[in-house]
Amino acid sequence: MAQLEPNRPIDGTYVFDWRLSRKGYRLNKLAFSLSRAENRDAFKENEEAYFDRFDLSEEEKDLVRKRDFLGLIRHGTNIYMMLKLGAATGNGLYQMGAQQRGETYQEFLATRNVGSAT
Amino acid sequence: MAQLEPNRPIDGTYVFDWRLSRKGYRLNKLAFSLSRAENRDAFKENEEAYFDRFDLSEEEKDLVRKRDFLGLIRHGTNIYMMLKLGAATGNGLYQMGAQQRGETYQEFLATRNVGSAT
Amino acid sequence: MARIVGGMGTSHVPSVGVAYDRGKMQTPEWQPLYDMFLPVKEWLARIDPTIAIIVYNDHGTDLFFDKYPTFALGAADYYPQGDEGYGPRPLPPVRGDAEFSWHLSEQLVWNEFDLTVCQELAMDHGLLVPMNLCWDHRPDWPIKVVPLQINVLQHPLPTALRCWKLGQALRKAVEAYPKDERVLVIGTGGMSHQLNGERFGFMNENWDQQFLDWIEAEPERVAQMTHQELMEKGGAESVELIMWLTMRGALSPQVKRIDRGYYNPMTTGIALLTLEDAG
Amino acid sequence: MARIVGGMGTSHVPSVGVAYDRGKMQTPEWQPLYDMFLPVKEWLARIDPTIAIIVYNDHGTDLFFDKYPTFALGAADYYPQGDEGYGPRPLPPVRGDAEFSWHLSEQLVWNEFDLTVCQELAMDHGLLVPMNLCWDHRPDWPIKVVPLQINVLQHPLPTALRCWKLGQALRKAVEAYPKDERVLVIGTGGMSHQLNGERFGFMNENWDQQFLDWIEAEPERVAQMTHQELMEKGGAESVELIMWLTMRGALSPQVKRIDRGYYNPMTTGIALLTLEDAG
Ligand SMILES: [Fe+3]
Ligand SMILES: [Fe+3]
Repeated sequence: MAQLEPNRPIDGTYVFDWRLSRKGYRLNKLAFSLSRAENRDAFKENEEAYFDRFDLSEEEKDLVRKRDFLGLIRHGTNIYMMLKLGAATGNGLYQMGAQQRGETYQEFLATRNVGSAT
Repeated sequence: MAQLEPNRPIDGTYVFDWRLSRKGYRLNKLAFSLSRAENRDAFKENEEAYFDRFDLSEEEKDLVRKRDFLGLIRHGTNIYMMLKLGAATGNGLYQMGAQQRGETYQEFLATRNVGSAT
Repeated sequence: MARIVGGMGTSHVPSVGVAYDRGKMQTPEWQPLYDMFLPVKEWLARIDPTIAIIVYNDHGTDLFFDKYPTFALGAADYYPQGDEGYGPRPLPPVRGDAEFSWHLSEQLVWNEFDLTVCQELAMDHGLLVPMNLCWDHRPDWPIKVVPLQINVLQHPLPTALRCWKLGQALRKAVEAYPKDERVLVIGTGGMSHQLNGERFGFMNENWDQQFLDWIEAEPERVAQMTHQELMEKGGAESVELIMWLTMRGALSPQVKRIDRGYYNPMTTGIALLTLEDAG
Repeated sequence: MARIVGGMGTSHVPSVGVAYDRGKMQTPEWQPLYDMFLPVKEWLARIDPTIAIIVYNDHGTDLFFDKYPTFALGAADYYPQGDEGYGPRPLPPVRGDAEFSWHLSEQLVWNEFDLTVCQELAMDHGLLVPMNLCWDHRPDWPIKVVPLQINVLQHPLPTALRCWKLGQALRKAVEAYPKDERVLVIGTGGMSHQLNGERFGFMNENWDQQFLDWIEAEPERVAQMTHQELMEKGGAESVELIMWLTMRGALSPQVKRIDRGYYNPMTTGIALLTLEDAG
């Protein structure tokens, strides 16, 4: 039985299906590579050189350069892969979340039940 | 339904089940690594140094040193992984097969329908 | 003969691991969660499981989309910790039981579950955070673990119904093991949460509570839900809840509820449910 | 709408790849095989498939026992060639159809087949030798391929019955695809052979011929066999024959046989069977 209904999109939601997985494959590969300390070091040292290992398009590079997390999600970056990109660029989950919501970090925390449980 | 009957062993046959796969894990890892040209080069250049990458026991190293293909199979080397070890040591499938049968290569070929189809 | 002695459902929130490592489980923010697990530890001491089958998911730690399995079963004597991007946490490797795992793999594969069998598998918070909440890892984990990884990242995911059936098959597989093992099954993940898009931070406590009712008493209702329905009700990442169905499917139809708790401080409902098997 | 136009069963012997690359297919040793495939090429020109689903197995080329899948489906637009230990053969990458593959993965996973979905997968002789026998790769392969890899290396293997059911589900999945594709399903592997132990070189032509009868007309008989029975009759490595069942399961119950051939020069029965679907 079909589990997804493409004709019933969920607002503000990017279901990581095969279309997104294909589209984001190279970005996800880069992000996944950052689970190794030596790769994080290389990325931090020279981001542009690091891009070259993954055959990114100019558009993809720009999304990383700008830390455009919503743009990255829309381009097929998987959220769990993106967490590693966040870790390597000093952006935690909640910072990336606030940006996706179009809020500041403090605005976002104010929407939580216990905003100090970070 | 159970697919294997350990109480009905097949003569001269080593079914690659989980017991053998566990036992031969390191040997298989070594053999699998030889599907890369640079690893084959390293192996050929210094076999003993290459062993160190795979944490082999002395018994396991000896099986490789002696090109003891039947011993390798009994120790859990998967036949398809062993083919790469054969390739790196100048032993084709039929040479390894003859040795497992306890025959010379020529003796083995003589048992075939078209011994020249090698 | 091995048998299942109990089941547990619990969320696996990464920030809990951080709080645990920093000794902050009794700060005001985390005390409610700490308290929630106090009776669990007493219960575990009483039912005294020897092996935990932990149904969890990898979060881009060991598995990548080059080859993404639907169901991956660990079959090793220990499982190292993966690096989730911040370096390893101060935890020992998880202890496994390769022989028991391989027994399960034979039973499940021959019973038409198409596993990926893993002799190497690195663990992340999906498995380690529930372990932190249940057991002390010093000097070593006091229990052996079988990791059972379910794809909840890249659609197509296994259906809720398939996860339920996997649990039922798992029960039979456990009961076919000749050694005396007391098996706890843990299903992790959820509850409502969404981490991607403008809907980031979505939670739905009403649905979470409903799910906790259903998974205990009417699990087939959850097993009939589609991923679309789950995501609409609970957020895109709440599809993780399908992993609870594998736990529940492995238990007896009737169960005795021991504890139930819920706390939703930030972006996820952190729930706990412990169930005793009717045998 | 996509539909299945035919099926083929064929062995995948590595030495055939060597003979092919060296231009030795018409030496006395290989002429019988060459001749066996002449009518196949005519048949293929007639039924004109646009996509081939090739049910094959990896031989330690891309997959290792760290994480071994039961069923792995390729979902890429091309598949590079792996290195089997002798360096790459002079062949272009295999062309895929990622969209069609992903369609199949959705249908199969949601229909309770627990695939490992592969966006990167390297091909070996298990898939390439059957392609060599069917098509010329110069300047490029004239057909798109969906590789469907089945574990026949590390027990527990999927049962023959499970492979048969996979074929049936595959047929439904193909028929649910909205684009007009003419699909050929190829099952590779076998026939009788054994490559390990003192029994190396074992063959059983009587059984091979029986299998060819059954797979065409009474496939359920083969689907009921255990791996133990298959190995006793045909040698340890002949369990590869379970892959023919996936091909046969994808065809109509009644089929029209086009060609059948058999040649066993060295250590394996090299068989060919082509079947036309009744639609
Ligand atoms: Fe999770
Ligand atoms: Fe083969």
